[in-house]
Amino acid sequence: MTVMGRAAGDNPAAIRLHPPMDPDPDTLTLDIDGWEGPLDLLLALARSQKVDLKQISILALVEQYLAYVEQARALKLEVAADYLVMAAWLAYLKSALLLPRDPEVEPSPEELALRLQLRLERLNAMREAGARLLARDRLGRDVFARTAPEGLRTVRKSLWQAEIYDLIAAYGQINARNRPVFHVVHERPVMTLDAALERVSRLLGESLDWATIETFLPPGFDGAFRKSALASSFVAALELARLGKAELRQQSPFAPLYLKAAG
Amino acid sequence: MSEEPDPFERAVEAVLFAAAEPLTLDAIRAHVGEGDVRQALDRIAAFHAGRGIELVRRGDRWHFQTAGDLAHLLRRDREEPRKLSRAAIETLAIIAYHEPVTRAEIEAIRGVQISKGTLDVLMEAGWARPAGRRETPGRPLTYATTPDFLTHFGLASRRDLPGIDDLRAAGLLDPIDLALADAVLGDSDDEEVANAAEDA
Amino acid sequence: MSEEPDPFERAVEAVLFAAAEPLTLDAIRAHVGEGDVRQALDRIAAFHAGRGIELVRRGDRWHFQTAGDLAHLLRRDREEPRKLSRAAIETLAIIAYHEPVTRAEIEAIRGVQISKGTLDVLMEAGWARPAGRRETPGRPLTYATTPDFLTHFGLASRRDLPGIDDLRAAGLLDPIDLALADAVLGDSDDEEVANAAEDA
Repeated sequence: MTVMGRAAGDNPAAIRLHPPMDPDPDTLTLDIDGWEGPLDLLLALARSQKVDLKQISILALVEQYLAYVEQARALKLEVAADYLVMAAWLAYLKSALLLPRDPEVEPSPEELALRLQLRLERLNAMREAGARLLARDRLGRDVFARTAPEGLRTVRKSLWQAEIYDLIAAYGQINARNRPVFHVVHERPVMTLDAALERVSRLLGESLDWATIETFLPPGFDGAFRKSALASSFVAALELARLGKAELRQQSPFAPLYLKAAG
Repeated sequence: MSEEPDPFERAVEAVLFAAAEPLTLDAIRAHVGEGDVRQALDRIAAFHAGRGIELVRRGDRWHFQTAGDLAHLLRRDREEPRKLSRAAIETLAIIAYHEPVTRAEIEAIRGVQISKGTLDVLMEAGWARPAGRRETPGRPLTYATTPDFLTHFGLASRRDLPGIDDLRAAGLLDPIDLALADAVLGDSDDEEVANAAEDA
Repeated sequence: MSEEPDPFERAVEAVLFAAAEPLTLDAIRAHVGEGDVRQALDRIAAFHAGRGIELVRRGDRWHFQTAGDLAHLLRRDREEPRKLSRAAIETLAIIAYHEPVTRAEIEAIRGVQISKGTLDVLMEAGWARPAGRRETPGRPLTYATTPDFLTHFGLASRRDLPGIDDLRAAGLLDPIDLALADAVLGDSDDEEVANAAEDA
């Protein structure tokens, strides 16, 4: 590392901007877009020093970077935040390297500089490795496999499995499924139409006044039987009205239904 | 190999290997340039003769192919254990208990149609076989089990299959479906009637 | 050739030739049956050495391909089969030389975040794959290269990665903290020697 050694001799004014291809300001926009982040820019600047990365002057590199970013801003180019963060950090590093060392401050500026140099070395190593990788004889570009191989085939043959238990259990299930099933329909409490006819016509004869249909139902029943009796009694009432034996009256839909013997 | 391969021969070999289809002499020449392609082909053919790859001529085209007598190696059979489907195991059980039995009879007993694949699977497994035609209208094919069936299921004969009484004693005639149905339907008379109608 | 080719060697050769992709020893064995596949492969490789077709090993898989020095005859077009971005190339190199490596480690080396498509492109190409989680806080996913990566770039194994031995020797594959520690220790070499002498 030559951080301190070279720093004193370097004249900041002599540091020139090194855009990668063309120093023309018009293309600077493209250049800054072309960097893969601040570290990438730093690596390109470092390489422009044309020394092994181990011998690099970090102080010179810092100057180069700051000058580059300054120029970009002078040209009113938009500089992404991470480049500015790096610029601020490098400005701090620069002052720390130039000022008398404060032993209280950890890590030391030399360590920070070394860390930066190590990062650049590592990025550079991977960049070169990638290039060498891509330059190899690549299958499908430089070397070729057969274009139309016969191919290998694996024919899958099923080895069917079943146990004796599966077999007899299945047969048991079929049998159970198909055994005749007997059903006994429970006797339901209903009032037949005949019974209703008999009851309604008998009760009609006992009173001359209008009476709701409910009064014709057998007393003391609830639920299903009462519903059945109501339905049957209603049909019986309609039948009696048709025969001219009864009159029906209702004020409106769902209003109480009144019956009385005909005329 | 001790002798140094001829560069031109190497080039022809590589071009033929990478080609998508058999190549004419002209097509080969278009890749490798000037040289005696015919002679190179003869020498390549001789080099590979009797090995796993051979250079063959088809009309006026040349190509590499796998040696014909080794074609059987390119196909490999692999056995995979598979469980029979419920439909297949039921069908097999009906055949075993009722053989010889027609497809229509199997369906009548199962209460559902069987797909074509079901009987195929049983025959592929080597457990069922066609067993002649029934002399009734339409002369339907009947099915029966095979000796392999007995072997696989460890039966000396079909008479070793448990009878209906055995199945009942083993609880195999009290299927879960109906027991469950009874439990559910106990609550409501109306529902029981509806379900009974569906079951019938 | 005067000598009679070994039948087993022929069989291995035929299977490799017919295969659509590189084959492992096990895959070859599944087709050719019992025999010393490794020895057969060595003999086949020797038989074809220096010719237009070569048998090559890529990881634990083997395949035939055209000889690399004949690329100029065979190259179908000048276009790269897959044009990779600079970010993708660097990321691939980092994965290959450092695997298994987390996304954060890749980003630390490159000094920028990985944009969304970069790893996708490498995985879609079949060169990178997720390789389990690192048992550190957050359990980050790691990435590694695939067998197809070796095949595509013509590497017998990762040890064949260009310059990997030099990079390792130079400590450039070690984390920076380790390199820093080494640099600090370097200053105190004398002390260490002195201590070692005392211990002895």
